Amino acid sequence: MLLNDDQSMLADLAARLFTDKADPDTVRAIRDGRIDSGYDQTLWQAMGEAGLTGILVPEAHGGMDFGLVGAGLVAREAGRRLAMTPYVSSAVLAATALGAADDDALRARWLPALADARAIATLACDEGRHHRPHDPATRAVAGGDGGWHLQGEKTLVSDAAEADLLLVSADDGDGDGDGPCLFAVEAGAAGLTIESTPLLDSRSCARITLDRTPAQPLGAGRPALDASLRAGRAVLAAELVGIAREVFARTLGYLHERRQFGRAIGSFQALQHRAAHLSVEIEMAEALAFRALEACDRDEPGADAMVPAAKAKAAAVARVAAAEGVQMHGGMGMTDEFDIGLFMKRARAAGHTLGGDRYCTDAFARARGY
Amino acid sequence: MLLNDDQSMLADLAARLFTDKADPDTVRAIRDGRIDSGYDQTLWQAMGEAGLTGILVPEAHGGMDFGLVGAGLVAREAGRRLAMTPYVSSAVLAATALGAADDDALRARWLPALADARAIATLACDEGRHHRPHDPATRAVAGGDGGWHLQGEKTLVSDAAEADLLLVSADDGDGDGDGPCLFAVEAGAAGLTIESTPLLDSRSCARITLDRTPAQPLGAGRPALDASLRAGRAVLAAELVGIAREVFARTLGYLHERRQFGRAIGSFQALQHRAAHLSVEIEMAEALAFRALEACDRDEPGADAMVPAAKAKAAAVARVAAAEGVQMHGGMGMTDEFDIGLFMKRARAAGHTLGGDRYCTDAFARARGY
Amino acid sequence: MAELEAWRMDVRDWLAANCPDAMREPVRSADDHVWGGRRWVFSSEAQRLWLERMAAKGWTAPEWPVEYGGAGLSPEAHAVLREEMARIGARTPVSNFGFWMLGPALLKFGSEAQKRRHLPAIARGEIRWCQGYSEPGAGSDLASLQTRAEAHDDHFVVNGRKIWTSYADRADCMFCLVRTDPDARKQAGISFLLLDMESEGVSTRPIQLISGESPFCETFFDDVSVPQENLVGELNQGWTIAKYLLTHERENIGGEPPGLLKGRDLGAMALAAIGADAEGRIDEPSLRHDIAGLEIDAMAFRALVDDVRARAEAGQGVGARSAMLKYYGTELNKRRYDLMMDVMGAEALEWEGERTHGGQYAREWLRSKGNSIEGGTSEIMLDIVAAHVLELPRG
Amino acid sequence: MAELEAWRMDVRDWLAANCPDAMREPVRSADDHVWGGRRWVFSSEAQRLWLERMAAKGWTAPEWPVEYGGAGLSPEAHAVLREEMARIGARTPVSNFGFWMLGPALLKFGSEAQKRRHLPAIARGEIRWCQGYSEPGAGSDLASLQTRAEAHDDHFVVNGRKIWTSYADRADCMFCLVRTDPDARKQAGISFLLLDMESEGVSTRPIQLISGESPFCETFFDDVSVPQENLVGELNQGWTIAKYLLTHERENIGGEPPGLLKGRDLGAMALAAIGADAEGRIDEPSLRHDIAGLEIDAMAFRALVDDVRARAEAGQGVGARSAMLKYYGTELNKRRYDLMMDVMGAEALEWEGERTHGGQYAREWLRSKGNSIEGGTSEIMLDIVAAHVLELPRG
Repeated sequence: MLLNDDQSMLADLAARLFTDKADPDTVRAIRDGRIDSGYDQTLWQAMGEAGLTGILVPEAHGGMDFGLVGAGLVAREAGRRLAMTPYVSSAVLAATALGAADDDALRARWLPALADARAIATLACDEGRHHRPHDPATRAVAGGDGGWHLQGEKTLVSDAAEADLLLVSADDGDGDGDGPCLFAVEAGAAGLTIESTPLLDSRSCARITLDRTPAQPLGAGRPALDASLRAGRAVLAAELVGIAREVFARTLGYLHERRQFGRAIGSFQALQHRAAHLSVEIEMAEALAFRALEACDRDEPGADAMVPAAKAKAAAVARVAAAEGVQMHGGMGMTDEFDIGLFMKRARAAGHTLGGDRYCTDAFARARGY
Repeated sequence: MLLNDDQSMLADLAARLFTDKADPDTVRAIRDGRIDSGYDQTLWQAMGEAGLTGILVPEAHGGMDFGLVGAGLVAREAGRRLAMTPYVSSAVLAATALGAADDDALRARWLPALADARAIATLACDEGRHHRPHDPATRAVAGGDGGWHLQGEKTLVSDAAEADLLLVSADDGDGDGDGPCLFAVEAGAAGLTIESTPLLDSRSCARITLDRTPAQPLGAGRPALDASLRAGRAVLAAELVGIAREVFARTLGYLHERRQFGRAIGSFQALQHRAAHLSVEIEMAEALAFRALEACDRDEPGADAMVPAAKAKAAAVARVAAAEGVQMHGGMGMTDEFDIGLFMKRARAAGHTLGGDRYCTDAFARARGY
Repeated sequence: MAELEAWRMDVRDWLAANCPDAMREPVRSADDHVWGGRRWVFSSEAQRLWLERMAAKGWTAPEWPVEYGGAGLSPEAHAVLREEMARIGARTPVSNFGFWMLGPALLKFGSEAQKRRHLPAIARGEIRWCQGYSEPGAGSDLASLQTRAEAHDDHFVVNGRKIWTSYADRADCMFCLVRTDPDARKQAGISFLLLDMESEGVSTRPIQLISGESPFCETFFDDVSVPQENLVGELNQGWTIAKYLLTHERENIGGEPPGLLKGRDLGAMALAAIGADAEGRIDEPSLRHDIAGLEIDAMAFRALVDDVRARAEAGQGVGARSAMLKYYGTELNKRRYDLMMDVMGAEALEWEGERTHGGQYAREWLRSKGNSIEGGTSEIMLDIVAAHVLELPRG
Repeated sequence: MAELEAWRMDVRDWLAANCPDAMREPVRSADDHVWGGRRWVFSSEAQRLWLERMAAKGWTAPEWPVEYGGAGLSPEAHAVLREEMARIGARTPVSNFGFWMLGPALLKFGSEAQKRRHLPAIARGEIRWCQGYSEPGAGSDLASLQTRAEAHDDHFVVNGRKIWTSYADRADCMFCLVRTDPDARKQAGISFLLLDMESEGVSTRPIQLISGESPFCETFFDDVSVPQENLVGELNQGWTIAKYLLTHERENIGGEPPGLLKGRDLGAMALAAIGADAEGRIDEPSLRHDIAGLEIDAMAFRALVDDVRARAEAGQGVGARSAMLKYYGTELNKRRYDLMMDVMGAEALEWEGERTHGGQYAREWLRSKGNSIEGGTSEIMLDIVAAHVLELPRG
């Protein structure tokens, strides 16, 4: 899309910030314990100072209220540098859910803290191997005192160990058929257990157990969950586009530089055609991702079809870009020393998060009425 | 597969016969009315003299009883030359169904006539846009006199206008849940209407209507239908392999001969890789088709999975071979003057007949237990 | 902006008053379109009237200068005219290769005399042009063309053969590429020539495609005499014009091709053809999934086309990116037709008969296979992307 | 035939009496396999005994001549031995690159002294060999290798660096390709050399793959002295041996690769992981369809492998067709792992932990990406098929 001036400035800011402060090698450092943290704290603080952690937080709560196109521009640059931060969890999923919450006190307490990176929050909506957010087994039970307790287990909770606040989806058992609601659970709450489950992309991830854990309802029903998921998927699509772009740029560089049989391997037509095809796919994935983000910002009726479409497309393209990257780098691409594998791993994890291609393709078909 | 001596002789015979007597241009001649017939009568008579029309008929009824591998070897050569004959309808589908019939008089009357090409028979099992052979709307009603009548409509009946005998699937309403049975309907029977519906491959095809049409049950229940369909699918797979081989051979020839930019276009690596990939796919499709035919002949338990697999694979490969054939021939491939388009049309029609890729892939999954 | 709004109101009023009702109906077939030319027979008075009125305003070629039969509109004013015509569904009053290709070429490379002679006649729909580029031996490698034009005192003598000349059998004139210097290397010896199809020695033969009849012809030249004044640009410099027009042609691509899938959602088509399950969804899950996947690609492609257009309108050049659109758009169209064949099943195999409007499914499916060949093959497009977008080294 | 049947009975009896029960259990991991060598430590008495007994019969290298530690079996008799071992699940008693690669090379190109010295030691499992072919700058273009061996009076001095040397850190000796004539063009200046990994100046560094640890190493040579007698074949003629072994290596390919998908049906895996619908089918129709499509390809591939094997056994050469199998088999394996990731969902993303045996899904998926690179890339295989099967002209 053509960016307006504000968007261009934001994109430049993000590009500079991540180029300076993020480095794919941090993935290894965190994985191998050379950095003793689940995320890149220095980078996260820098993002906080630049206002990026509050990109979706209303100005009244100290945020930039930039909208999803802005959040996507940041995510794309984060994807290029494999930034290890709780950006999607906290600044996108949680900020959107809290923004939709029907509880001013809750919003006033948490949104400013998220906006200036004093607190981290995340969303817990998955339970099994596959993303099925609208049918949780986790139950919310109203206590006699008007409070609520949660009972259940959640998997694939990003940044749970670092989070000050978890937004957990649960069935409130009111039988109104409007689906699950979100509940706020604070770190250290009674009955909350967090078991770290390292994933292939080396990001912080956990399985959490809730046993009579006190929780506060967000009070906005399923729409808050859906808004959060939609924003998260659209922003992940932009991150995946960043991954695809970067891995392709590196592969293109290698095609220029690596010589075999007395010529640059990029001069072989079979590789040229595959690279050319891939370049079109990447352009398309990017155009669709930002079109979908824009449609969300404008609340267009087509947004519900565009967002899963954008996520499915970006995930597929990022996977192909990574696979072609490894193949075209030959043996080097298979070594941990090269970064290509790190992009491949993140593309796989981000592609699955909040619904893999099949889930998203199906959601697109449903939104289109078939 | 490695052919035994008998099979090699048969393959040589078929190759010679179709090379001499069949010509893709016959498709145009029949389509444009230069030959006033729904099939190539000269070729069909020659096939009869060589015994190929009786390849699946038991020796006791004057046939070769060669088995399906033999029938597949013939079909592959027929595919290469786009032979316009009722071979699949009469020599494979009908011969197999009649061979499974539980009525000696019916067998004795028709099998010898099919074997020496005095009569043509066909199978009518489709009704809608898509192949769903086990749920016909056509009904068979027992008359007071012990005879049966059929009521219904069938589509996509190959060679119906030329057939002396139609084997029609119908629900006999006995409610035993064992599925449809086959009934024999003779040409000219009361209430039988044949409306010709020309298809893109220019073969004889019709929609037939049955209105209180007298019919004789084959008496073998659904197994006769299933045996016929299995044989037909396996033999069509072999025909599709022949189509793929021939169209690929012609394309390879063009890659050698056509020059652009001062070199043979076959020296361009992008085309080389696509051709090389396709050559492997064709080898695989051929290996699987003949493995499936062999499995039928040996009545292996795996045959029910292998046959739809072979059909789906061969159809997909033939389509790709034809599409690559057109693309690599450039504009020439798009002209009716070249034969490539004829192969593309036949590949599409044969691929759909008796179940397209989706039907066959699903049948494979069912046979595999998932 | 106020100026443009005033212009919009003028256009709207004029169209309301002058566009016949019949010319606000969609064009139903290629024959329903006005191609123009010496032998043109209007199929209705409305067609004739509409062309006459639009030509009088110069709106058949709105951006051409007034002195050459156009209206001298700016791109912005032209956009308004297009929008207002689209608003009431007004048909294009006339078009042929004279408008699409020769006009732009003459405006850039033609002599003053050529512009004055040919452009007004095109704009009035009096001369129908066709294009003579490809030859049997010169497809993707267009510059290897062999049709020979020998320069004599005041004329050329043309011998050779062109292929894929759309409507050559109905056109009045042809612009074509010919070899004027057989010794020069490829591109260097090519000239751009105009010739009258009624000249002695010109003959045409229609080409039948795998989908049936087609507008394409072969055209044969047997000692055809062409006046010296019909040379456009310099002698042996025709390749420059050809390259200019090839890019021009590709930049027009990216819109959805016409045909029965245009603007249609395969999902809706499948719901109708296959039926719905208990949830109201296409009752064939693997087909539903494949359709959704393809429609996602189509949506992504449209998003890219929109981006490229927006950049072009913002004055950022399109350049070699047009090859990306040509490549993907045509391959996508082929995939959509392939899937349509799956959706329609047996019905899509029919070749004749009323039920399928004469085998429309099968014929359009087959015709779509040519999309990735005509106007530059997919292979050439990928070569262009590799060389000029990715800047990979030549093999 | 009667002779072979008698042989079969003898083999069966001997195996029944001599194969320890523990050696009839499947090998559980690469570490469970006996690689042999100077530093080998048997993990059980059964391992030791089994190797000793088999080596004494010459059955560790059944087709090698008796005088070189083999049993001199005909291919037919060897096939019977293999079948009888498979019947009771008997393990291969020992193997390493000495058996797979060096043995065949020495038998064809080695001197009598080299055969007598090296083959029996390999057959007895006393020396573990590794292969030194690839270099950082010489991957697909192997012949551009730069590791240098300078010929002195009675020895060579080797300098350079090899990569992808499997188990170089655990092997006793290496056979490798070195450049002995730097002025000759590529293939012409290469020799085939044997060297002891304990020689001064040899060092190794393990390579970590994207999937985790690996058997691969880099190996560095710093003025390593190698005796003249360790040259196999003629000086500067090593390429002939390398080519022979590359073909030999590919001909062994086509079997299913080891790993958690070996012999498993993705459909059954999905039924367990996703659950069944009311009809007992995988409760995700698009996944079911994709699995079925892939398993059809797998079935077709196996049919082709069987055909090629049958032709080879019937004495019809395999030749460049082995490149077809290498290409398709590895690409198929990658596709199967990709689909497995879809099937297993979140569980497949785990990198550690008992639930997934230390992230086995993710790691094997990542490892599979190397299949189409190692042993000749898919691109090289397609080049070979194009040139030697389809006989298309060189670009």
